[in-house]
Amino acid sequence: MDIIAQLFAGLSLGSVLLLAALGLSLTFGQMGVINMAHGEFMMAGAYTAFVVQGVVGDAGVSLLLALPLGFVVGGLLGLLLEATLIHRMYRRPLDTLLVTWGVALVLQQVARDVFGAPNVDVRAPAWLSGAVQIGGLALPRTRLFILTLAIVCVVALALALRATPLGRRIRAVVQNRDLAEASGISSRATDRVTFFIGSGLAGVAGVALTLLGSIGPTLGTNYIVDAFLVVVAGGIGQIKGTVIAATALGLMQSFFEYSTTASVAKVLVFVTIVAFLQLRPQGLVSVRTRSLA
Amino acid sequence: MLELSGVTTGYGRTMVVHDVDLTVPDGALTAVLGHNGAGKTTLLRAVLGLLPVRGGTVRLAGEDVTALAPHKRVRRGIAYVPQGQQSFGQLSARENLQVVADAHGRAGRRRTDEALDLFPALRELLGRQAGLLSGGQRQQLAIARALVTGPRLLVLDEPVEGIQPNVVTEIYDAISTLTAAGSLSVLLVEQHIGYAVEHAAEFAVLTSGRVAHRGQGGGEGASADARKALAL
Amino acid sequence: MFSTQEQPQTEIDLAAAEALLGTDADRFRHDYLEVRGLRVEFDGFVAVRDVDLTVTQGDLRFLVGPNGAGKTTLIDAVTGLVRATGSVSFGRTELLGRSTHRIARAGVGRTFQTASVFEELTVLQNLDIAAGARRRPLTLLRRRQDTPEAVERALETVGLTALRDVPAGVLAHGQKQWLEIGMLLVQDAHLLLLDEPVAGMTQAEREETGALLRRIGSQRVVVVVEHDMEFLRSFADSVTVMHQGRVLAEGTVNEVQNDPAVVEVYLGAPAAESGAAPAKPATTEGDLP
Amino acid sequence: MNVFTALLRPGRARTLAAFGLAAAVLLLAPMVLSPFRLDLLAKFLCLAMVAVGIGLAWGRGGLLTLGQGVYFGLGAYLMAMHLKLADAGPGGVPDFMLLYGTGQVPGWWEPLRSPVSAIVLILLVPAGLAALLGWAVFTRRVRGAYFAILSQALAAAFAILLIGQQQTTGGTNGLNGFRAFFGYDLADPLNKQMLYLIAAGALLVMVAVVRQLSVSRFGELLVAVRDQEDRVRFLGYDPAAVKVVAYAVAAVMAAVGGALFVPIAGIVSPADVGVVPSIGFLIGVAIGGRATLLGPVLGSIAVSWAQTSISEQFPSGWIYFQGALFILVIAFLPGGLASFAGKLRRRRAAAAPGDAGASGDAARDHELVPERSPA
Amino acid sequence: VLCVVGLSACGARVDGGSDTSASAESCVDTSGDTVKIGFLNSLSGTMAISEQTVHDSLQLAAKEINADGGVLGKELEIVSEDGQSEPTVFAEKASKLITSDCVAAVFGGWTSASRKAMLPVFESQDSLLFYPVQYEGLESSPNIFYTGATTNQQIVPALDYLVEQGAKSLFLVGSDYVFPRTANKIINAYAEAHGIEIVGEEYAPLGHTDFSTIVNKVRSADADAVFNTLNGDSNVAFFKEYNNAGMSADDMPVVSVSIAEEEVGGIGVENIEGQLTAWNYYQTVDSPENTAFVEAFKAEYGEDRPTSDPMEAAYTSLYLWKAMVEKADSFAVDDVVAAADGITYDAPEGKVVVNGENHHIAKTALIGKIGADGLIHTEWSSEEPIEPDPYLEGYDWADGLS
Ligand SMILES: Nc1ncnc2c1ncn2[C@@H]1O[C@H](COP(=O)(O)OP(=O)(O)OP(=O)(O)O)[C@@H](O)[C@H]1O
Ligand SMILES: Nc1ncnc2c1ncn2[C@@H]1O[C@H](COP(=O)(O)OP(=O)(O)OP(=O)(O)O)[C@@H](O)[C@H]1O
Ligand SMILES: NC(N)=O
Ligand SMILES: [Mg+2]
Ligand SMILES: [Mg+2]
Repeated sequence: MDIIAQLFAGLSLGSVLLLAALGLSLTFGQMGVINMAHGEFMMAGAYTAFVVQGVVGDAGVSLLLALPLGFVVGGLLGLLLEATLIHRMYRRPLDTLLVTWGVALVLQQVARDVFGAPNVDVRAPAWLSGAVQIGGLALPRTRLFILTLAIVCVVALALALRATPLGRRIRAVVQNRDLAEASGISSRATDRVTFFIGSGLAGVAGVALTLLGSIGPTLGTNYIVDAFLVVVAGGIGQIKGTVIAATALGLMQSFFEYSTTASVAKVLVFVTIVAFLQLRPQGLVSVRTRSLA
Repeated sequence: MLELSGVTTGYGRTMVVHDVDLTVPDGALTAVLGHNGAGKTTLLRAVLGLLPVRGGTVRLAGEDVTALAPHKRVRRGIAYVPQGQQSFGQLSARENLQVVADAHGRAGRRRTDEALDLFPALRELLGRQAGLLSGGQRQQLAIARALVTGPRLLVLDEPVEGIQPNVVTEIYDAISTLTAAGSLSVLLVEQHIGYAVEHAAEFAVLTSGRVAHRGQGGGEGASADARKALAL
Repeated sequence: MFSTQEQPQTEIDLAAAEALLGTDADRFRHDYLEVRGLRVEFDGFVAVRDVDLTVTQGDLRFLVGPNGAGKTTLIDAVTGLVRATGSVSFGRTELLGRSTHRIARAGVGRTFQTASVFEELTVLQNLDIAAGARRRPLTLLRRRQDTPEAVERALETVGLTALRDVPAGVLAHGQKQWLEIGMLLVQDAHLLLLDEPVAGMTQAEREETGALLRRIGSQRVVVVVEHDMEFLRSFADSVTVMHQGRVLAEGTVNEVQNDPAVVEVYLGAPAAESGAAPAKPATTEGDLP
Repeated sequence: MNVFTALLRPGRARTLAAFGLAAAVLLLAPMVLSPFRLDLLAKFLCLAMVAVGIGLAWGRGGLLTLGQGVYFGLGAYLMAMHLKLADAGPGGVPDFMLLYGTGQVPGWWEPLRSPVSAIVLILLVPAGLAALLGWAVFTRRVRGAYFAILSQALAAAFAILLIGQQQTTGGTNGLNGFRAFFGYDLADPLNKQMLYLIAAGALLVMVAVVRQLSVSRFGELLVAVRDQEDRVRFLGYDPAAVKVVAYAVAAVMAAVGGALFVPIAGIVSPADVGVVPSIGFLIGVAIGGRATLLGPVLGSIAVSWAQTSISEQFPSGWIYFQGALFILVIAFLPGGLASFAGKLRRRRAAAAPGDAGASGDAARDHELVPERSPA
Repeated sequence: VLCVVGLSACGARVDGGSDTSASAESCVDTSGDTVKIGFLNSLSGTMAISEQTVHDSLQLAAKEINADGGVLGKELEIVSEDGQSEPTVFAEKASKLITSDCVAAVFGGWTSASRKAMLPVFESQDSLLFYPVQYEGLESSPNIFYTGATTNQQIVPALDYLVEQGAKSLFLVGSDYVFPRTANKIINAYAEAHGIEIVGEEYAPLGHTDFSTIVNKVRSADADAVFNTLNGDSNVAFFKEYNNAGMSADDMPVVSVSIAEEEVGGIGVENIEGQLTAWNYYQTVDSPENTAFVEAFKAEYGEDRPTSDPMEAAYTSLYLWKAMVEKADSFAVDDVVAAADGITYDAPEGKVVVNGENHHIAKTALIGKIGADGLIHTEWSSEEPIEPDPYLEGYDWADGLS
């Protein structure tokens, strides 16, 4: 019984991590940009939900509206970031980490100045409140919703990358910018689209998080380290790996937490990941290269 | 087809190519020869727009493309095979061709087939990750990829480097066929003077980034002429 | 400082090579490369299988074969870059299973199909690093006071003396290849594995490089992978032909060139050999100065 | 080569001059600064020590370490533990353990009672941990972004671990309230001055060490490893060993910085060692110029100073300022402010021909995301 | 060795017998018609959410006092510093306020970590800190006045209330730091003495955002009530999860000691309505003093700004200092401390009395219930101010605690 409850808790935490990491698997995984402001894009998504609810009122309608709007808001922020800063830094990926960290600081402070330092509240719609009872098990509806949302996002992204030329183009540009240009692919356009989608996913994640936690200027900072770990452990640029890693991390955290404490669990999860990368330095799913070729 | 006048370009503030005039007539092959480090690759990169041109103009079929982004030039009919067996390493060989064919719809798919006919060995490798192919296989893939765009002007930087001899023959035969049909113009950088001069209508020898010598290809004395110019 | 306009033509200097190599020829006398039953597999795809190969000092060995035949993979296996089964020994040392840098310390050096030098470092620094793998830690912590003799010689040998303080990143393709060869020389490798060392060089430069390789080969164990048949004919002592991961033929240049199987998979129709098509490297005799 | 000609070599002469100037400025500070400002400066110098190490590991070696807080923290906590034990007297129990803990000193604290073993441990533990971790990670060829993210996770884990061990580490409170430093009363301004001078001396030594490492063959090798790790392997070096040395040296510098920070600031807490302070250490390095010798030091001191003084005037303004500075410098001036001077100089000389130019911009990233191999 | 490194700059050794406290010479300047005081709150960083409110109410108090003629006829001149939510910065800024700005007293701090960081600074420089937040007790510094509750004024009454309501088992949930851990130690001791079963004790790191596991544990433990010492953002995640898992105040009430009016909005009233809190002040306290305070605050900062316990304690702290100074007729620390005992003040929360011995103040405990209006309404009151007892010396069951 407890085991099943924990299993669900783990899956559900995994789906949250997955939502947070999915966009990163594009911007970090595919494009090599270490976007520390990803968490702040999530925050922007969450505040979008807050604003939408303020305008629309009805919690159900506003949630459904906020999801696409959060995507657009996150995406536009990403686009702006790409167009002003990132595009001049593709050849120095590690620097993007530092620049976007600066951006993250500024965005947090902007949120503080615009919405105030205290947390704000987004109400969950009635149809998401409470839990579904199965046997003695209570599965919170919000958690089920997020799980579903994560699956939808993964499938949509996988399809977009696999079934449309976009995916190929993104990977081509990342691997060899000059060659892509010289093959007739606009690397600027591709970069922007990729960054828009990746950041948009952060916005969606942010909207989803309003169902679970606090909505404040530091919302993103709580997730960013974990989200990067998921991408790294999954194998950079691998959606499949990201999904597996997120799930595994969620389960690990929840089971460790169950048998120890939340703090110890977090440390154990980190240690496990470091140990795991010893075994598979390129992450779960990795692309091989011919070393120097 | 292509007309360079007074092209000067380089890296940062260091100019490597100076004041180069060069034309590639429609349906003809123009060869650029030169020592290591003479600036041949640099010149081609400027033709593609991968390096900013600091002086002079690049005209493609009469249109001034000097300020155009590379991918726009490609859409106007240039295709480029860069030096050094470059590919999109993590894409499969098939995807390497598809990513280019995507922009061309049905024609892209047809030309993919045609390109693969030229390199039958590639057909069996289509599912493989391009980065794991052998050097020569990658180079074959690079030429195929360039052909898929259906270019009017093919820009080749030492295209047969690393390719096995019998395939080299086929590549040059194919180029001859295409140029002879008038459907393709070629700008070729080649160290094998033999090929270059044999197929070229004209050739230019680059020394320290400047055109030091021009000659007519094809004829009897052409090869000797080129070698003499190179020995400068 | 250096500027391209005045960039000197680089040229191989065999006299310098003499000074670099000529010291004690004797110490290499017993070196030979012995490959037995080598097999390399990539998730089910067998890139090299049952390869036996013996190369001795003084025998400038060329390794040819169609694209994808497994030549580079063979070199990768010998230098520890890919996992292989079978046996590779050099001198009396078994190389398989050792880590790359240990293999290098055992005297094995290689170049890469795509030139790879340290672009941020100057030509001199590149060579100095190559020369120093056996330096003691304390030496490493000291500043380089003057150019080691071997490095000076190597600079002259590959004709990069004038470019010694230029970052290697700005060298042209061929210059980088020469730099790599220079690095092999100062590295004091006894077994040199060169993957298409003359790709991208002009005819004249090929000649010079060939002469240099021959000079090195007279003393050390050298294996050259090359598709340029012209070059092969001029400099190879013996040739091994690979095809689909196996050794297809082995022998002198003439033997191999006239082997029908080699002609079939590699050189091309014999009709072309007769000279009708000057578009083939094998027939561009006119290119020889 | 005699000393005189060595001095005349432009690079060396300029460095020596800069070094001498820095030393003079540092030694003069106690005479012009109020005790409070001197204390602040001493604290900044401790942070600058971390920056010097990062300059070596990141600027030269390309190892973007987002977890220097761990080593800073190790040094700081080890020193703090020693000071706590020393304050408690022989066999005594630190005050916070009486309040929140079992009232007994845990076994792993005991080695820190002796001043000598405390100093040894402050140097050895971080070096050992860095070597172990570096060895494990580098031999498995974890690099670039992987390494950065991993080191960041390490900092996060370390902070959480410290917080969770309330009874033995003081938890979020950290350790504070030290009375004496190796027997010298910390309330005495004269002793504070002594601490300042120790910090200044240590910093100068570290700068000298990094300079020696950079100009040595090891420095060249480090750059080679940064650029083409695999190629280095084929020359017979073990790149992991090279990286481990740089990483461990950086760790020790961070630890010494941390150890001196404790008596000067009077406190160390998990807030000084986690993810945010770890990135904070990088700011000064990046802004000063990561690839230069004095850039990290000056950058770090300048940033600390700006943080203290700007936040006095505008609490939230500081965050905008910090963010903007970071964005502008890294995106538009990747060589840091140190390269700004160079740029100006070059612009003035722009007309002059034969200028080798901007190639080899030391600030470029060399460790691409591993899969992005230009196949 | 150190002396050699430090050239000749070697001062006193601890065992050298020199009197070090004399070195802390006060530089407070009271000669003019103004006197400086320092406000030290986190205006940036994670704690800014809470500490900004304290800062605001301190400013309000200072403004009122100045409008009323100042202290001993001298106008208050405020020096504000930002603690940046970091203990180290608090220590540094405290030092700056004392030695550089020469303030007569400092008001601020929130987290116990920040207080612990400042304590040695105030003691060694012999200056005064007024700390306005409820905390874990077990402390009493001659240089600090604690105007928030200590444990016997908040936690113990809350437990008394639960016992009164018939609670037989408790589940403890807290953030992983000193206040919750110490509070829970006290609760355990209390529970043992009162026959209450502690069925679970869980800690989450500060900022922890996923409470599904902890809520699972709470659910299956099925206690009579939950005692919540979570701090900050975690409360939002906890209550949302609690609610979503289908639990409410009716099934299993949660008593919180760190959720004030400010936080209710962020958690969402719908998630927390009907749950209990323990404090010494609510905005709804019905007294003329409070009406005046709330009105003044809203007039200054806007209608939508609630008032809360720490804000009130901070506001009160400034008035208490004023009273002490005026009684002592001096700004000197020693005089002020000597005058402190027995000072009373009619604070918005009711009458408070300074205890000169332990530097805490007597306060009335209030158990409140969160209403649909987002405000907290008193359910139960201790009626009388409770004497502060930071070491719980007056409670037998607490014997082994400190
Ligand atoms: N990225 C660069 N930055 C600065 N200088 C460069 C760069 N790339 C090449 N150069 C310089 O430009 C000159 C010309 O190089 P280029 O690659 O065009 O020569 P090439 O004629 O193509 O030689 P090769 O036959 O070896 O390919 C060389 O001297 C080289 O040093
Ligand atoms: N890491 C790898 N993973 C999968 N397949 C590989 C890998 N390395 C090489 N191969 C395959 O092994 C075969 C042999 O490759 P290799 O590079 O050795 O050929 P080669 O003889 O050097 O060819 P070329 O003359 O074109 O350089 C090729 O089909 C190649 O695709
Ligand atoms: N004192 C507190 N609530 O930390
Ligand atoms: Mg070239
Ligand atoms: Mg090969």
